[in-house]
Amino acid sequence: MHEHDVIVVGAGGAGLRAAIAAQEEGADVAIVSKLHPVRSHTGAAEGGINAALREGDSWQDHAYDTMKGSDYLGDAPAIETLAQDSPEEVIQLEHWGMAFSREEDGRVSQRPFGGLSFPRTTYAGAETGHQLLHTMYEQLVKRGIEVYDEWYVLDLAVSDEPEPEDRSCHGVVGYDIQSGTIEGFRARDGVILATGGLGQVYDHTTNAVANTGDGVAMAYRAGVPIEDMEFIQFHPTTLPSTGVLITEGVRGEGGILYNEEGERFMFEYGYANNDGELASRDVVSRAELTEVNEGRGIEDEYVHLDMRHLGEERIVDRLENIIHLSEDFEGVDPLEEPMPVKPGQHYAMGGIETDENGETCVSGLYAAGECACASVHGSNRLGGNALPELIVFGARAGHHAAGRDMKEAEIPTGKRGDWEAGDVDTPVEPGDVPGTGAGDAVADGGAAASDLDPDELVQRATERTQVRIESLLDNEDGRNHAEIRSEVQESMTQHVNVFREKEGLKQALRDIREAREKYAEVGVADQSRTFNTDLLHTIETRNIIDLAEAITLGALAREEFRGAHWRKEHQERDDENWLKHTLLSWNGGSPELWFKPVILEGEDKRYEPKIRSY
Amino acid sequence: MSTQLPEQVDDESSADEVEPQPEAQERRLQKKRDRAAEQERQRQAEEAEKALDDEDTYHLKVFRYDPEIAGKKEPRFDDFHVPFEKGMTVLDALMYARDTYDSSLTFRHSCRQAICGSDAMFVNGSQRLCCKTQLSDLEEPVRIEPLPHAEVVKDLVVDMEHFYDQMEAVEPYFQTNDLPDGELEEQRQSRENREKVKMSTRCIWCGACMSSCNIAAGDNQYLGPAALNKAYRFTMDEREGEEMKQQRLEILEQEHGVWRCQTQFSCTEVCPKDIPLTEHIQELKREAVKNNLKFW
Amino acid sequence: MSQSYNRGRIEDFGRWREFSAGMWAWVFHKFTGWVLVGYLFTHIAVLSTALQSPEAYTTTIQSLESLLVVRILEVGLLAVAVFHILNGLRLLFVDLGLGLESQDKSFYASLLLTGAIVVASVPTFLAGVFG
Amino acid sequence: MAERYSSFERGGRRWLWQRITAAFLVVVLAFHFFLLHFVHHADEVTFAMSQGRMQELTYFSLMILFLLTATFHGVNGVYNALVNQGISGTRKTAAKLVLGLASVVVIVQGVRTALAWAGGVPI
Ligand SMILES: Cc1cc2nc3c(=O)[nH]c(=O)nc-3n(C[C@H](O)[C@H](O)[C@H](O)COP(=O)(O)OP(=O)(O)OC[C@H]3O[C@@H](n4cnc5c(N)ncnc54)[C@H](O)[C@@H]3O)c2cc1C
Ligand code: HEM
Ligand code: SF4
Ligand code: F3S
Ligand code: FES
Repeated sequence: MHEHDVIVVGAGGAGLRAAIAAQEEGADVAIVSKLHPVRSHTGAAEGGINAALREGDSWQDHAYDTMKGSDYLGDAPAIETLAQDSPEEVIQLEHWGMAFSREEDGRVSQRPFGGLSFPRTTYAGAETGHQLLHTMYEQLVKRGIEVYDEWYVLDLAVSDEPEPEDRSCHGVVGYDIQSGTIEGFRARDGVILATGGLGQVYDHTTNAVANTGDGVAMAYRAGVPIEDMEFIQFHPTTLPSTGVLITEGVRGEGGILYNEEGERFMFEYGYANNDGELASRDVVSRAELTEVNEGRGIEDEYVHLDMRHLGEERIVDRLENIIHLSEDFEGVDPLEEPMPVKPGQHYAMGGIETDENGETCVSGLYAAGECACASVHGSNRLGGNALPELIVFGARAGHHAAGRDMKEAEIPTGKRGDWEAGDVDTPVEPGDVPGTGAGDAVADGGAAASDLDPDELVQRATERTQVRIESLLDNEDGRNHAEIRSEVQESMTQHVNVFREKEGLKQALRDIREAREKYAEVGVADQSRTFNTDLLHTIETRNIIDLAEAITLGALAREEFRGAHWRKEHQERDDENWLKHTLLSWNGGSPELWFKPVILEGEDKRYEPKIRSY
Repeated sequence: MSTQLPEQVDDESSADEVEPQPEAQERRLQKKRDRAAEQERQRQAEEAEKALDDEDTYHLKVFRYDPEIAGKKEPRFDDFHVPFEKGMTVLDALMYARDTYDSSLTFRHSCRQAICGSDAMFVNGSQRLCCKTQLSDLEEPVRIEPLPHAEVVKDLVVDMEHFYDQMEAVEPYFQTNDLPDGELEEQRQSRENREKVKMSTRCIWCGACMSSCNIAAGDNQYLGPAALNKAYRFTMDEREGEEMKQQRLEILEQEHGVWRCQTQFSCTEVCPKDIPLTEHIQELKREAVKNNLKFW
Repeated sequence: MSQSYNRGRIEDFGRWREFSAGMWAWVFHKFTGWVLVGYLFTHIAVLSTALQSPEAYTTTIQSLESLLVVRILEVGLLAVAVFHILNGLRLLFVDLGLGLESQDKSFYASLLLTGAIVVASVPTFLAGVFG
Repeated sequence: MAERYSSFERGGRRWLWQRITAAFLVVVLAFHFFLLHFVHHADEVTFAMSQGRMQELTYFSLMILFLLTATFHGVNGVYNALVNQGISGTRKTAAKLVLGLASVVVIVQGVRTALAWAGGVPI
């Protein structure tokens, strides 16, 4: 068993920042990550990091914009923390050498971004995330922080008191991908989950193949509530064959969307008569899908984004990297042909419920980054707000876990503040399939009896995981997970996409149920202990199923149209009934739905919900 | 290992055992036979389909090796026929082959957009990122091997430890003695200087360059193009100051530093991020010489 | 890194075909360099017959020069030297950071030029040996 | 980790000299070839002719310099190649010694020959 003060799971922007922060506090910290740190998907972020750095800008403005962008579903304490801490964190990055783009006077550049009242998006060319990730990894090397890379975290070692609020987390169980050994990691002071996004729940996403939402699923099954899962952001212009993102800049420069008939549908079918292609992400995404659904899509799949009329000179000057992206990943030369594009999953606003210090309701368990939901983004994330979230809340979680004295959090976690029970009418029973013999492969929640001492608890969790792995490997001729995974992904893309209607959501739940049943027969054909990706993907598929279900349950429950969540039957934002967060707790194998109110009370003002219009 | 289960059956031949088998095992075997039959049918169907439109499939020859699995201990090449779709990359084809034909086919990949650097492989004789390589640009059969000059872990996965060691040997982190005093005050950097280091900051640690370099292949201690480029990124950053530059050049000037480079250019040719590696290394050599001249 | 993994005979054979211009240039430069040092040593050895007596020197040289093999070897030496010089120049430019984008073209140019010069000087080199 | 490479050596000087000698050799070697193969035909070479040239101070010193640079360049090149090949420790020291010795022999022999031609340092 490995032992450290703080264990950070995941080495993207959030994980790296958390580890550095914990070390700043003097803790012995280690990172456990299924990918080598520089392979994390934070590297893919292009746009930039929002921070109020300049004269004329203020954290209050940043907070206001964020709250408005969230469609009033963000919690003010979290949003204000983000806005207050991000300038310092961004300057910190600069002092660590990050290669930001520069102004004439040598200061870091900032640019305007959608939904922001001030150009406060600090950037490094079209590769901000890459620079951020590498700069932070460099600091890790400098500090000599230990990294267990290519170690997959399978489970959390959480005690099993009846109420999640009474539980505590003492470590994790890791699997060394290279050698196949399973070992416990005991964390004396805390475990920080920073496992990133869950885009693989959908079959078309800008996220990496490794973004399977492991952290969210593990925490969920350990009893930690997950929040606002129904809010998924879709990006309207991604390449159909890979999901690679084509920046909004193309439309910003004057790129035009055409359907199969060559019609400029944004205008001709009245999706956005004023803004056309420049309408907001969700509007454009829905327009594109409507075209495809009504038979005017190309190959019944995508639409065309044409920028040829801008002229080669202008394209090369301003959008050069788009030419490469389109050629490399789609085999299309955008100077010769229009680019095929379609909407793709991009970001999960929801995640593990935390307070503004990154702590969950289970003591000693923290979460930060895309896997967490302190509720900064509410129902819709503004561009450039995820990267500051990583460093701000990564740092806070790290400091807190390592014992820094911090202000008491204002956001209650678990069922500690106001909460109300929820109910949703599902066509099939969600949650575990009882009696399918899936046994340990689908074990839930609290790892071991609460009277165990922490070491034994981690040991127990490790043994249990070992049994689960062995049983997967034993079932050599079981079903291949890939088929199950793609069925779930397809169903999600069909029914829980930018368009959501009751019947479709129900169908998705049925499909997920079917997938669960099939998953009970899953097995791993590859019998090797060396780098067994078959095994890992099989485990990930389980996480995908759980999260797909959570997203769908949330989407079915929330009967309004807010932010990224569109419901056919409910076309209005309903502040009367729905200014509240959706939470799901995994209770003995079945999801329990409940709600908690949104906190709109800020430090020195209350944010009054206004109509979102841009 | 769950011991309650009947002894695992290794292959079909044990089905002829004379001893009566427990019912569960018999069922299991039956299931297995059915599966095998189904797989065979599927394979035949696929074969038939393939014959129909041969143009629309791509023929991959993929290196296979697994130190633990009987049939794979001896390295071999497996053939896969993958239906082609417009825009398909080598990585897409590998994923298709894995998900459809053989789930034990092993390779690293994650971002699918040339930013995580996990899937550098040896494709048709040169180091490439699979996710950034269009199948249609390649001649058939497409031969896919793990990166040369690196220990193979399994199939297309190589051990990157050595590469990481070299990257980390050049003090790959920003160091400076003069940070500005003011709160929220950044260090100034001229645009020219940022332009100068820009390309060098694009490295995604894929290891393609290192694998392509003959010198690195022959000399384990040679820092290699990627690490030298990493060093370049800091040495040339004006924010670090003269003193640091001195310290950095001392690292680079070691015997297995810049002088090992024989300007073979293959690193530059394979780099998926188009980093002018040779140029950077050469510039460092000149810097080092200039630096030495000062002491004469 | 150096333990180039043995992937069996399947792939060992024919790897050289995957060499790129810069690698060939390196191989040739190495080879020609070695030949040139070798020549330098023998050259001095031959020349030092002059230490014995002027006659010994003249006869050694002239008898050597009358041999066809020696003439052919000389042509070879010329080729080697010219390539080493031209590619050496190319390398000097590379060291100065000039023209790195066309390093492959300059290698091919060195090859072609070497060929041309050698062919052009064959008559001069072989002159007299048949007569 | 950087400390792992303890064989600290400033390779820079040898690298630079390899280039400087190369630049010099381009000119001299071309001249040498041209003079002895094209202007004068190799088979016409006699002791007397060499003697005539060698008695010229400029030519004499040029040839001595040629010898020195070529030897340094060649031997250093070979040494580099060996080191690049990965020899180290005693084998490296041995190579250093052998090559050094060889250079001395060639230079001494070369200089003696030149002197024999010139009949003493031509002043
Ligand atoms: C294409 C794209 C562009 C974007 N552009 C922007 C932008 O311009 N501005 C912005 O603010 N945001 C942007 N975002 C969003 C932002 O980049 C992400 O939300 C953010 O990078 C997530 O960081 P993270 O640290 O939470 O997770 P990641 O960087 O995804 O890291 C997750 C880590 O967890 C590890 N991990 C996962 N599961 C396990 C497990 N089971 N065991 C062990 N380790 C595990 C992984 O190895 C990895 O190291 C973009 C996102 C995408 C996809
Ligand atoms: C005439 C012009 C010459 C030029 C421009 C020239 C140029 C060069 C250069 C630049 C190198 C260094 C290559 C590197 O380290 O990357 C080199 C290497 C070498 N040169 Fe020359 N050279 C010339 C003549 C000679 C002569 C006359 C000899 C023989 C005595 C010679 C023998 C060598 C050897 C042995 C090497 C090392 C090859 C290796 O790496 O194995 N060169 N030359
Ligand atoms: S320099 Fe280029 S080839 Fe080398 S590791 Fe970096 S990105 Fe890959
Ligand atoms: S291939 Fe190797 S020799 Fe130098 S130019 Fe690149 S490092
Ligand atoms: S999959 Fe990330 S670089 Fe290819």
